Amino acid sequence: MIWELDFIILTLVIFSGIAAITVKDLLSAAILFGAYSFMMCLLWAIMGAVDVAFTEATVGAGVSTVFFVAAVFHTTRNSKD
Amino acid sequence: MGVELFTDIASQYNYLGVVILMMIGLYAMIAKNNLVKKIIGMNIFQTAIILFYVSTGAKRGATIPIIQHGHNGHGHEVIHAAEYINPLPHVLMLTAIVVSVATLGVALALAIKVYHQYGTLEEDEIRGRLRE
Amino acid sequence: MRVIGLLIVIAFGSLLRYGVFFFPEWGDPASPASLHVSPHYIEEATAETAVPNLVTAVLADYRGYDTMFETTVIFAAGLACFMLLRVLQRQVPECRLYRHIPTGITLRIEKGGKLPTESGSFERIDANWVPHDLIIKTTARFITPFLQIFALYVIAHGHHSPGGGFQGGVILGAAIIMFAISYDLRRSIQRIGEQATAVLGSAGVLIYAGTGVLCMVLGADFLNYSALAGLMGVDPVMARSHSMLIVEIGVGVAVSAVMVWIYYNLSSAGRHDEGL
Amino acid sequence: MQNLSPHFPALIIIVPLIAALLISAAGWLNRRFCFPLAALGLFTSLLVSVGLLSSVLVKDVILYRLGGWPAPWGILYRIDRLNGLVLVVIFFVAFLNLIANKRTVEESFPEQLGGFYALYVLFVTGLSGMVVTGDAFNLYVLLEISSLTGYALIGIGHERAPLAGLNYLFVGTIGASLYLLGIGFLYLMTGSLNMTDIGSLLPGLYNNPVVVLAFLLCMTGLFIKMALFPLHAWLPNAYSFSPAASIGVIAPLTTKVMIYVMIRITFDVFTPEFSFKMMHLGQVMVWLSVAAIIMGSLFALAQTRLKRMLTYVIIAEVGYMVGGFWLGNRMAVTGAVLHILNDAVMTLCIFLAAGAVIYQICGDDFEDFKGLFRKMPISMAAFTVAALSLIGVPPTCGFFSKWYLISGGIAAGHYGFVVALLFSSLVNAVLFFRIIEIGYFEPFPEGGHGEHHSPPAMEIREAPAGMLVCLLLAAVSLIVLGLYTGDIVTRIIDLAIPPAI
Repeated sequence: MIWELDFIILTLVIFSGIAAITVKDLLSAAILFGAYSFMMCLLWAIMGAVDVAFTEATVGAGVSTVFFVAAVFHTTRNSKD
Repeated sequence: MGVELFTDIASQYNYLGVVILMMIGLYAMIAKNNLVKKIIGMNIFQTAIILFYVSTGAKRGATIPIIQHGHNGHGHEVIHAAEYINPLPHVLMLTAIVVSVATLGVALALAIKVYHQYGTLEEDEIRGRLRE
Repeated sequence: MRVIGLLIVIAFGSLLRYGVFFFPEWGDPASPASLHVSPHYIEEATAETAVPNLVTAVLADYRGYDTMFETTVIFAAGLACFMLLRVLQRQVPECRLYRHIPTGITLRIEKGGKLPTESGSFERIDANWVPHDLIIKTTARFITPFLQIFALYVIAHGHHSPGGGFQGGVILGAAIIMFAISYDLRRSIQRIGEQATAVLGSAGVLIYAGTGVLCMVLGADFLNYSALAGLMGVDPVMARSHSMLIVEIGVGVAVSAVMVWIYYNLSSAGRHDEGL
Repeated sequence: MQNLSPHFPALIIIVPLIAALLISAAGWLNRRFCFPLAALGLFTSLLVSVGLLSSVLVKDVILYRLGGWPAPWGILYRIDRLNGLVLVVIFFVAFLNLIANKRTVEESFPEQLGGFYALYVLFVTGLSGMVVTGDAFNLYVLLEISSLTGYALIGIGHERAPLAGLNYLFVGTIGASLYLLGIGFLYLMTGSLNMTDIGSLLPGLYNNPVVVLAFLLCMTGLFIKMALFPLHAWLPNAYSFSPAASIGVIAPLTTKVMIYVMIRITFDVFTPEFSFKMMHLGQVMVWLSVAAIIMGSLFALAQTRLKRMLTYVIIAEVGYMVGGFWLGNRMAVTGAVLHILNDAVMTLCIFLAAGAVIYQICGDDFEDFKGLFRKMPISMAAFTVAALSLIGVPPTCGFFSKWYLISGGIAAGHYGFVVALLFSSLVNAVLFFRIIEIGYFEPFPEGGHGEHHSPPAMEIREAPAGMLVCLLLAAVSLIVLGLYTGDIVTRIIDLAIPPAI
């Protein structure tokens, strides 16, 4: 567990989290949320939690983003805040 | 006071990351106007708790919780617990990730239904339509 | 709302930040979390269950009851999406688009209109149709079998390498979802219908609960796999390893079926005709 | 049946779980089997829970190892008198409500019958699992099952149900995640997940701020899930727009089971010595529940629709139980535990009566109740019995639990709580007699029932037979519970409360 790498990935996770919330277009929010999950999966892998990383990669980055895009597809893309 | 504070932050920054992520998620759920943004905030809140659990199980200098030496002959060397990372939080967090996806699916289904009824995902517009 | 949100966040954040001061050192091997229960898992798991991957051992055996309810949570989510979104009366969509394959001309049929009968070579496409993309279709068709084999590998190989029922099940579901996205939802529903996904979802969880009931019938506690040793003709430790594989297969079946079921309902908002 | 009794603790969860899975499969294969399977599953679990309660009365505590592993490593079921009693109440309420609402479900969800009954039985499985389990994380997973199915059962209603369901989902997920974080803090400090194991490891750490924070987090999460006063905003909308069949099982059970979980955690995980003496939280909690009782009653007075009024009555009832428990003396805690039992059956009876009336007259404004005593005598009689019990009139069980709560309040010298209880009883009296008076004395309007779409006067007849039988059973059980309060308390509740209080 190289703590410098862990620190960098953690800051990337926090930035993509804040970006996923502040961006106005919902589709890019969904994609940013996929990126957030992927960064989270890297964080787990670095911390040695390999099974959790695998699950987060498949379930978090994979299927959640598809569900988000499917939902945005049936509602609107633009949001006020 | 400054140095001791810094070494404390240096050693616990992972837990600070947990607190920051949780606050991002909580802020999004309360203050954001759009329903899908609230759902994203809910997910960030749940993954922050998962980060907390996994960092409780971390051990410095330990390898991943898979026992490798079983293949070279069946010599049963003694397994020292300090060499392997604590597997219990990983098991709990497999459950929590699966629960967060299940909640996400139901939340998006409800959001689609709300959109078909009120034509918008913005909380204040929906409240306006409810008053008529 | 913004100010209330900020106030709550700052108050709650500082409370937690104050708590972090008193947390044990991050990552030190002497923290109580790694001294009380987990040493038993690390030291005895391979002896008691013959499974090198400790996480799978704890997931499917020591705390197997948790995992059964986890699969039930996924199944309940699939059921909830079905009940919330599914529209069962056949609605004729107001306009349907057809593309003439040789020439690429698209026909727009309004409500009630019929396709000219003698035209065999028309294929229906989604209302907001995507351009005729040969590349995506062929690569998707090429990748899908390898993806499914990898998913089965992940389910089966959960004992020795990271992976197991959940990860494999989601990858299996993702292969079908990829097919549904690259082609169109109707074609995917023709191959794997909604009835198949729903019944497979409950069958997966039934496999898990059935193994538990089988152990109970054979006299041991619920989900105590060593009772199946007689049935499988192996010693109790190997019986635990094999029944963990059965349970992982049940979880994989349930999770893949439910992921596809949720995708069908979410992507077509319950009408099951035009998805992503 | 006797050779199965060692497996009763596991059977009580597995029977409804497998029944739910078979119902969902039967929903696709042929729909006639859905209702019988659900009824059979819940009835067998009711019998198993009664058998379990009787064997617990003999053997004090039953332990059941899931997967055959000893306590801190595997998951352990620990059944004593407290959760044996709550189990019987859960399955009694669920079974009665299932039979009563058979017709309404067939009318409102004709094609999705299998899905609805599977969600219904999974909801009951989640609740009963929460009550039986002895493992903190297993309780979180079962909490998620019951909440998820609860969101779905509420979201399938009409008008504003999806929006109310979504708000309930957001608030419920925050509550469940706070509980999970609290358990994470405990795991960080003790390293174990079994409740009694944590309880035995904690005494050395009581003054550690992390344990205090864990206690606050767990309690806040549970207060959100049980809709205690400042955190109750999700309940009125969620409960008043959901379909009649699902509200009949959600309203009586969710808040009561969450109060049981609070009692279980304060007794087993944080021993009473820590929760009552060290945390000196009792005063704050009792004044909070006094506020809950008063605000719940006042809001109920302000409502014009029956269902919405009943939701505020539920919020006031939550205030009774939380206040009674945090008073801390034996009398008040007995009252709180007895009130869990009585309030579940009372809420079931009043919601069944309201459902029967609304099923016939398709509207729940107060003027619709004109002259209903002549047209629907039996359901209005049951409505009156439930109303008397909520007010607290002697033969019914409501009086006895209120009696214990009031005497506990006096013994603890907390007169604010006693005044709040009396005030709430008066307000309940005003609420329900207003309706009964409209129903009994106002003449039945001959020319149709008011202006909106309700059926013409001639067609209003008594509710269907299935609903009536369950309604009468619930009303009779209110009185039977009242009469047997004496030995329910002496044989079950007194021994369930640890002697430390």
